Amino acid sequence: MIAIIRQVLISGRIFQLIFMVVTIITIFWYIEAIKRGKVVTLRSIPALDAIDEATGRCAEMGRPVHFTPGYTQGGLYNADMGPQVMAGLVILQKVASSAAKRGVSIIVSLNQPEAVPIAEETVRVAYANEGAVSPPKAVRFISTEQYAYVAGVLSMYLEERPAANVLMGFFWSESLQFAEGSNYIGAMTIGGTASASQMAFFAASCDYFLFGEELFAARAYIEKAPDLLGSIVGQDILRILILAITVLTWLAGNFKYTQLVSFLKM
Amino acid sequence: MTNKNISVIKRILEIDKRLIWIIILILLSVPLVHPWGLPIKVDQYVKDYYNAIENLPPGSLVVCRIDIEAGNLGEQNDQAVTTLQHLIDKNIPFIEVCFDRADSAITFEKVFSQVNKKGKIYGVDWVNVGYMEGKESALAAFAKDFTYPGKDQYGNVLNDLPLLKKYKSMNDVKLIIGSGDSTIRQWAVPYNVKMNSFVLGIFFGDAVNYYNAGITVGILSGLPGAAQYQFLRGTPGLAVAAMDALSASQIFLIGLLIITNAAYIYDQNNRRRKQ
Amino acid sequence: MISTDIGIWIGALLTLFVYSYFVRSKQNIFFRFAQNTIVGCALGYTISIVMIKNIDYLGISKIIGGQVLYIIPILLGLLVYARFVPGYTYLTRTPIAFIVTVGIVLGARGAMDAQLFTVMLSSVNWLVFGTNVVTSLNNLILIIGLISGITYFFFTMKGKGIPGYNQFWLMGRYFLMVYFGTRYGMTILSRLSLLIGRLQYLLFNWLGLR
Amino acid sequence: MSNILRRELPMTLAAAIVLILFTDYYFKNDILRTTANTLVNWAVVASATAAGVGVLNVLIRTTRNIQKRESYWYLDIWMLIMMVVVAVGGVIGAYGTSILYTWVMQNIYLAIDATIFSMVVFDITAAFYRTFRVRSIDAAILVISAFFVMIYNVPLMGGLFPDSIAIGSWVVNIASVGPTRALTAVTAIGLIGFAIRILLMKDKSIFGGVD
Repeated sequence: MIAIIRQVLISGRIFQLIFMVVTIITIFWYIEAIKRGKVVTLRSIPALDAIDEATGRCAEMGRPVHFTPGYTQGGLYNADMGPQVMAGLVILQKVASSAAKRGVSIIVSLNQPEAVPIAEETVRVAYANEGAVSPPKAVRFISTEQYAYVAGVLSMYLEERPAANVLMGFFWSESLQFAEGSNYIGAMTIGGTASASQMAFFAASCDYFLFGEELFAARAYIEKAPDLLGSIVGQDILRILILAITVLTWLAGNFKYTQLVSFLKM
Repeated sequence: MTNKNISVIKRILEIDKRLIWIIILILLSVPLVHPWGLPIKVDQYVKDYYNAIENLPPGSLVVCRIDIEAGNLGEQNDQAVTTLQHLIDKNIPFIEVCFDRADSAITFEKVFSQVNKKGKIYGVDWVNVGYMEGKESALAAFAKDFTYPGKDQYGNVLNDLPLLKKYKSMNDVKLIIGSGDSTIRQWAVPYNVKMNSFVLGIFFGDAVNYYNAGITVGILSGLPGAAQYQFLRGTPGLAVAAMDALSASQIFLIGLLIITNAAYIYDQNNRRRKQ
Repeated sequence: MISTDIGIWIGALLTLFVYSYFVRSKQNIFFRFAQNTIVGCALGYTISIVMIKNIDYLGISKIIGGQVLYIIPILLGLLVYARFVPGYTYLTRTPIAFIVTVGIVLGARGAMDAQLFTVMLSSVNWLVFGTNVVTSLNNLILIIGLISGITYFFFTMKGKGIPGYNQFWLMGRYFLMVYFGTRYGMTILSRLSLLIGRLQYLLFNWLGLR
Repeated sequence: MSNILRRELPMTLAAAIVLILFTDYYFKNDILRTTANTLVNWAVVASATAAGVGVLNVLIRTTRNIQKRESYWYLDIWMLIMMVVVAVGGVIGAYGTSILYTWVMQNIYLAIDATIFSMVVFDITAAFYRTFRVRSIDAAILVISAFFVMIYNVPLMGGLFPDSIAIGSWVVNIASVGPTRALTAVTAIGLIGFAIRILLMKDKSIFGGVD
């Protein structure tokens, strides 16, 4: 039996496959459970609650709100950056509808050509839901190249002076350039990323920030759809599993029980 | 508590940021023009990086993935120039290829123009494959067959170059110089080749993990790495001069941190007492 | 000696134009000029290298070489232009879903091994018993930092009355703050090096102060 | 029909991709391997083809600016000139090797690009001065760890006073390692959850998420 498994599966990934199957089942199970009426309450994510405050501020000052999902090297197919940008674009829905409700105009700066239709559609629908037309030049593709994109956004800051900047997605060095640039023009800044090297800068420089998995959980937090809530609950169960495995490997290492690690590495 | 004290505290807490920038600019540029020659400590991983190249037998092939984004040239220029000069001086042929961004090929030209070629011939002593699209799958394909991209950076057919007639794939390589998880995943580990990490300062933490795990043999990271490397080679250049500038400005920032926080705590206590 | 190379003069002036951003936080013609120049160059780069070269090398040359199926991604890519045809915007969804999903899955499957399992298994070396006091204390801090850090990201566990949960959650937050401080402190030096690169260009290459 | 194109087709296609790429990851099979590699290449080609949408977006916007004579409209004309120069220069000869292209890229593009990156220095010091104050326990922990790490990082310190870097070294190598790995792990969970939602066809955010 084990010999057959070893022949079919790539070595080192056997336990990972088991883990993946467990993950899929868990998430599926909890999505169904929520649909059947299980109630969950998510802990608060202040950065997402602050979006309404941000657009409110824009309405008071009569200035636009600015949103950007950050940078991807190559395109949206980039494995490290693309998913975070997509998670960021989900938050655009919240920003756009909140802006539309208060009659604030929105500016979306983009680095990915493929994201242009997504953003345009999102903005159009959000304004249409409020019976308004989306502001002209709302969605702006700037450049695929990192610093041309940075220059474009900073230049826009100086010209249109948005009263709030929502930076959610993947960032490299531009995280700090956007966040501090926002501070120079006296705007409110909400930042969010799961980019390991940049969370620290958002933590230091933004008025509100979220980081790590909170970015991926944002959609569940905003929409509260059963599919998404179920997935979050499932992921919490996985976290317990991961904690358990971590502690077990740690104990196994301490008590020189090597079989466990070789099983996990199978 | 005098009013004078309070106004000093206020002033410390509300310095115009432009004043800080000007001080930083001065602290960076003065030592650059007139280096003070403060001592440099050479870290073990830089020594290992140096030794890995120094101990290569002549004629063994090195593959460089010197993938410098244009914006990072300021930090990585000296790293690359010193490394390439070392290879040329030791008569070691090398292949350069990059995968991150197409403008890496241009930055490589800019870097290589600063190297004394010592009469080395293109195609025999070095080959610049240029930029390959496709990220990790391209890395894997290139390792299997060096002529996979077809043409080099200048439009020559790779099959016609003498160096690539002699060396065919990653199996013929003695040392990899490069960065990134993908290099380790696709080149160093599967082909069991020694690898030197060539990284930006901010990726030092990741590089150290691989170094400690014994996957890479040495690390060259950022300007401090370049300075130590130049020091080891006995050719102190701009990076060594830059160390004084970096030390001075960093110490200024640390001082600023202490003073502002002392002032802040003092100010807070004051307010609390008044209430 | 000040440089006589026109290229260096242009580069140096553009460098100063960009820094004019920091003089006042208002738009000025110099920064705007530099911005339009780089955006223009980058767009030209996008057209020639990102688009034409890639379509040629990775698409058309493969179709000519016999791999006819490579027409599919080109057609998929062309579908994105349906965005300019009123009423047919929804056609863009299929190609976008394709491109995006490839990225997400490549990330996710790599993350399972390189991120999740590496992290879980790394704790095996953090020995607390059988080493000296300092090492075992350090290793204890390592494992607590890891576990409490993960605890911070529980989304639905708050208020369930798990004993010690809130304290552990707070500890996770503090550990994350240590991480942020460390990252910030580590990065400042390498960022300062960037400015040194530009200063070398201005002082030495342009003004020739050496 | 349009409903299928609107929702079912993209979601099914996405789920199929997840399935193929996941199975390829676990199973030894050459056909799967080739299919997976081809899919990745296709994504590159499709994305390259689609890049024109971005270029058109810019062109429409700038033409409107120029027509309406909005502020700095003449610089927009300059932008279009640079675009044409680089695009033409990049295509002639072998891609990206003509003298025109390399000259513009080396002297103009590289200079601005590197300078914009170096602007981070000003931002990082301004943010450092403005925010690194012990306002709360969180901030205090952040400031104190940054302080020791900065001392650890001064090139001079390791040479002159080897003892001064001990605490910084401890923060870098011990205290910050746990949270670093925790962040890596939870980000991975978020990402895997995302992929699984696509596989189960429960996530429409892959094409924008609006109906």
